[in-house]
Amino acid sequence: MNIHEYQAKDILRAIGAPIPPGEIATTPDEAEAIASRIGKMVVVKAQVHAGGRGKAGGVKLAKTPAEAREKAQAILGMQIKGLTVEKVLVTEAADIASEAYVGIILDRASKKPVFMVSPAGGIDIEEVAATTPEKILKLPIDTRYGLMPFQAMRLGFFLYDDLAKARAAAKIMGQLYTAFMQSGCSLAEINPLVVTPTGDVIAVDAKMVIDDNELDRRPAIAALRDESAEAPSEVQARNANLTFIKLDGNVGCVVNGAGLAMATMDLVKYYGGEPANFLDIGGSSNPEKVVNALRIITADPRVKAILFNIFGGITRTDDVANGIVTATKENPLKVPIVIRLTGTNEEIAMKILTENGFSASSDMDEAVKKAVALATGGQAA
Amino acid sequence: MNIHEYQAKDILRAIGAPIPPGEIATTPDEAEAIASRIGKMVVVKAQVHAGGRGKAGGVKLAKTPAEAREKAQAILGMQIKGLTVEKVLVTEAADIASEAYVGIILDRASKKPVFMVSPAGGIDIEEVAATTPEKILKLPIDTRYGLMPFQAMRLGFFLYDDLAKARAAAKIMGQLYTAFMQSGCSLAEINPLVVTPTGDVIAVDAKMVIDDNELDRRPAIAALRDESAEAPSEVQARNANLTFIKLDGNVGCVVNGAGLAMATMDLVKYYGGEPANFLDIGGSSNPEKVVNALRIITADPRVKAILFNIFGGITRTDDVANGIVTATKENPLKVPIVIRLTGTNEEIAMKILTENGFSASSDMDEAVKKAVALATGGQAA
Amino acid sequence: MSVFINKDTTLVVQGITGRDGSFHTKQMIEYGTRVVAGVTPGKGGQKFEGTVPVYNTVADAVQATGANTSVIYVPPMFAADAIIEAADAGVQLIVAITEGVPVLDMTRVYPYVKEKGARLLGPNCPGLISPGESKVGIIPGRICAPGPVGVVSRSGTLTYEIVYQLTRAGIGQTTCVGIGGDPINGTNFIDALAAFEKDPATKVICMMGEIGGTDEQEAAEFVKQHMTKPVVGFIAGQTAPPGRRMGHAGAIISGSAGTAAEKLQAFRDAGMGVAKRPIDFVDLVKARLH
Amino acid sequence: MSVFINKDTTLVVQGITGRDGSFHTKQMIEYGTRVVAGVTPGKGGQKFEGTVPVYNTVADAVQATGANTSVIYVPPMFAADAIIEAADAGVQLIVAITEGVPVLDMTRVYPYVKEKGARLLGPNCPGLISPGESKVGIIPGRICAPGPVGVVSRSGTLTYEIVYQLTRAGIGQTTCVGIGGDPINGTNFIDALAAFEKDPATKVICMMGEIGGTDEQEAAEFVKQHMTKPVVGFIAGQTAPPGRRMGHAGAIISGSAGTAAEKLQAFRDAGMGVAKRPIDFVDLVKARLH
Repeated sequence: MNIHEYQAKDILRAIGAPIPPGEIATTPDEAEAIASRIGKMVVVKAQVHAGGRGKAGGVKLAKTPAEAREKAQAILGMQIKGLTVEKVLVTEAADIASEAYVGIILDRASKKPVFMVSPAGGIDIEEVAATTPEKILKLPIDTRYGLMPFQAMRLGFFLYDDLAKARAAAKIMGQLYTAFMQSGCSLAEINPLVVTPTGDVIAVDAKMVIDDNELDRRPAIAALRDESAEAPSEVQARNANLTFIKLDGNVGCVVNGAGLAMATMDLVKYYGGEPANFLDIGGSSNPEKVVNALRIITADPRVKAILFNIFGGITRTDDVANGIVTATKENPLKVPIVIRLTGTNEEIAMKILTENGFSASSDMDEAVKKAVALATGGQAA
Repeated sequence: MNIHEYQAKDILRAIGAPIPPGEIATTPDEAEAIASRIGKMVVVKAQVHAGGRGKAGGVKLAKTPAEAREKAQAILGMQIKGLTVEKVLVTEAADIASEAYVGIILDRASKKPVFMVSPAGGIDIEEVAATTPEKILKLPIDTRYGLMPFQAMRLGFFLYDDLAKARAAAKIMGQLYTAFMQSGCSLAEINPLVVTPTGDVIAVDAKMVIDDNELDRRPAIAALRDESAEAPSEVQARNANLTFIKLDGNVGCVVNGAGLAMATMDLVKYYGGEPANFLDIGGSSNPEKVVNALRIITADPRVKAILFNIFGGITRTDDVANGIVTATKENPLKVPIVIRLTGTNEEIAMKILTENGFSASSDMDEAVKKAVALATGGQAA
Repeated sequence: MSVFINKDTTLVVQGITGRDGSFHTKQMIEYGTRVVAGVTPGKGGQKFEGTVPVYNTVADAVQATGANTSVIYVPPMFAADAIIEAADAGVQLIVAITEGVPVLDMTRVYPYVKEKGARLLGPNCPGLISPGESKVGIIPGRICAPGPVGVVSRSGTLTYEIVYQLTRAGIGQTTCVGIGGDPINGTNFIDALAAFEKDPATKVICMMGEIGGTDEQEAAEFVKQHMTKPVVGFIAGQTAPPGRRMGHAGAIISGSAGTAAEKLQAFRDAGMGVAKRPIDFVDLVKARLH
Repeated sequence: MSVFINKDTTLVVQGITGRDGSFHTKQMIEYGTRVVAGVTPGKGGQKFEGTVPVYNTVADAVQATGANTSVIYVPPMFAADAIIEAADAGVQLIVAITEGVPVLDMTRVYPYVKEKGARLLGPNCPGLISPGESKVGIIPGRICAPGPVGVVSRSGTLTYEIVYQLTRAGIGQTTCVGIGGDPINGTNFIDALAAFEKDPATKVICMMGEIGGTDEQEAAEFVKQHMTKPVVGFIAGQTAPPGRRMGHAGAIISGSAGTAAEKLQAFRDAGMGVAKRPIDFVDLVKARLH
């Protein structure tokens, strides 16, 4: 789960990290009021779950409260990578002597959170990694020990030769690590970490991504979810316990299991079609899930055919059959459907489908070929 | 460092452990007032750093506030193992259905804190260990992981078959472990852990010993020290950064290093004498330490001879010589002194001593023999 | 012959009285797995289905029954504790079926299990099956048959699909191993490949990977360096867009790393067979069995 | 020959600019120890005494100089971090002189160092010296002489006393090792005995124990089972009362465990020589050198 910059900053601020004051505004009036309270030059920053906000015109300096109002007016409602800006952060503009990058990512290879720091901050760290890898220090952290003082100091000295700045940075490393662990992150970043002309070290931008699996035990973090910042179909799918990702094709896919779902999409492509989505109904299916899945898929006008591919293990194929029957009774389908079912309770499922006027096969390739043909203008066999 | 039962209970209570209400009293009036507030049968318990308080008559039931006053009157001022009772804990008397033992000790062998629990509680756990070891479960805890839920449940099930009681006990195990780690303990005990007739699990007595090395970083714990509950000479020694233990003999020993100090005491005994004390002036000596050491030792009227045994490594023997000269000028010695010095700056030390009328040797056996002879009625050579 | 589990596998089921645990325990017993104990705190002393003794703790279960393998069906927030409990009790193989285990939990679990010298499979995996000998987890027994092919996969139902197609074509398996799709798991492709290489009954290995990460590339390198037996590979997610998580926490392409094209190239570079479709495994395996 | 340190020992001093660190670094250099680096955060780039380069971190120091051994003179509250830093930087031998390290810190340090495969000596120890080759720590060099006796001890000044008496009697040492008196330390008697057993130059071993714990009993058992070379033992604290801590955290008799009598009996049972007084070592060692 992504959270907004201002939310990540609130978490870090609560731990004591040095972050310039700022507040969130949803209207130009609010932005002006906040800028007045701050009483200095401010930055107005679009709060959307997308990178490249600056390039898209979503981050603007404002010298006066009136100017802050004007910039907020321009940014609020703007579209960035398909997402509408609903909120702006109005925050004190920092004087910048130098910029560094500090991040923690949960790393598959080392099986640990890994600190990545670089004195080349403020820019895309993947680019630094590709072009000047010697400017990045990567330090895996054993979570049984946590970030140890000597590690924090080593990270600090990688950024700054000066002891006081290295110490200040080390302290912020500790705060970022605490935030990462306490919030159940898979990523936490401060970019840029800024040294001001007076030598203070402060966090000017912050980003956190939360491991979805952590949300059940962290209700305060889960409450930070901003559904207005996500695609409505994906919100709907998540609330129905489905994993759904919208794509550009015309074959709507309903599959159980992520691997089989991806393989099914690949096979659609192999036979000349284009998948309209990734949709995993998960392991323990029930008819209701299937109803929701069909509702989400049929809402997409580009979908020309629907393909079910269900391999029953934990999933009972009769549950899926019942779901198809229920859903299509409620909302008769406007596009053809191809059903492939095999595994647990396959005979019962076939019977249910046949009795309700559906046909089904047990062969994956055959079903995919048929769905592609239907989507590209052929007829159901 | 030992802390009192009531202090240990305060620590546990702050973590949320179920402990019957109680307050500390230094006068019978206070005890009566506390008993009135509690409004039920109470126990009046002597707060001294000594085991066997019950047997010594330092723990008494009181049915009424007036009786609490009476018992407090009897206990306050009483001597238990040479220590005067200055405070009593007045606490609600628990109804007891069963008693168990729960303890954590820092164990040399496993290099870990080890939980010891036994359903045979309320009595001396060392006796249980000796006679019925199958009634004790010992569980080492890896501090990198802490007490894990399955371990706490395992300990709980060892005490109680019933799930609710095992869970309640597991929770208390977690609280005791938290207290142990947060306070820097070398030992923490709840004995007895009581099940009441209504099935509640509560901590009726608690004990904690703090690792002295933890005190520098735990000022709140260090502030719990009750100097009135310790022997004055040991308090004086600790404040002077000396390690001192009073014994029963007549040869006062001043040595640098714990091992050499013990070996010196052993040699005193070997040559027919009895050491009056263990005293380690530690590694980095300065003259002031020696002055304090002599002050503490000469305060004991049983001391008939003083033996210095100094092997200079980090310790500079000239510092020791200067300390002897300073101390004896301030307070001329009433008993003979035998000095053995060797190592760092030995020549300077010998010169200082000689110029001030002392003699010194560099041979340990010779010095010990001479000191024993002096203490048992001989004369300084 | 088989890898990781066989006729001598004696199993303790953690969470045996839960919804998933009880269902799959029945399935495993039916398949012939030697389920010797179950664990549910507070139900110690009871019997599951009148036959399998239930204990309060894994330590009790192992002490009483000598179980050498554990399978875990507890809710995600308790799974890390359950895995460590099993390792602590001296179980040698721990199969964690639970989906949704917080990844940070696994950063502590992994070194614990490693220090104890146990093997962990999963979490978020379907388990494994040695057809005709033992099944631990949730892979449907009826789609498998004994035979000479080792199967290892990051997916659940995709594994079933491919095993089903192999079995239908008359090609049986030594062991089918689902390693799970989580970012941090106990057993990886290389561990399974090494085990299959050592197993004399395994003649060909089928390996199903996914987009995301570099495990498949490292496995391909291992095949090149250390495997004498033929390996056929497949990658799911060729049509997946970069930067989006496809269900599994692991199945995500970030930057240029972890694409299907890159992984398939690594397979080819290692001299592996490459299945473009699941059904292609049948012919590719057949060709390598002769 | 010697154990643990020799002419090839290259040393980094953690806390080189502190009071104790600077004093003893000078002593070590004077003795001939190859002190190649020092560490003090914020003083990276400076030179200690104009010759030894100082670094901000141990990682920097090891990377620049290849130091294989570290000695630690940092304050007790920072010692655990310093030990782990040394182990993390790949140092093979870590000698922690610092006294007063919280024991709970050591419960984390010990497994860390072990997982890294490094050896820790101490904390709260005087270090070690291989006379004529290298000295790491604070044992006074002038009381030692090269020779055939290995010395291992829990005490500081008691070790000096005995080494001094040996040297005065013309008996030199291969290596004198002070393992320290803390309840949890990195190297115990058995580790040192095993090293001396393997060192061809060591002919007799002197071992000074103390009351408290069971390390000496276990060491005696090790001598009985695994040592071909003669060992002479001593126990300090025969006159110590039970239940009182005699300076060292370890030197405490609890219940009937850890008494001097018990330990001396274990020595006798293992066929070891027993020194009643420090001076007795001289004759006991002489008798065993022939």
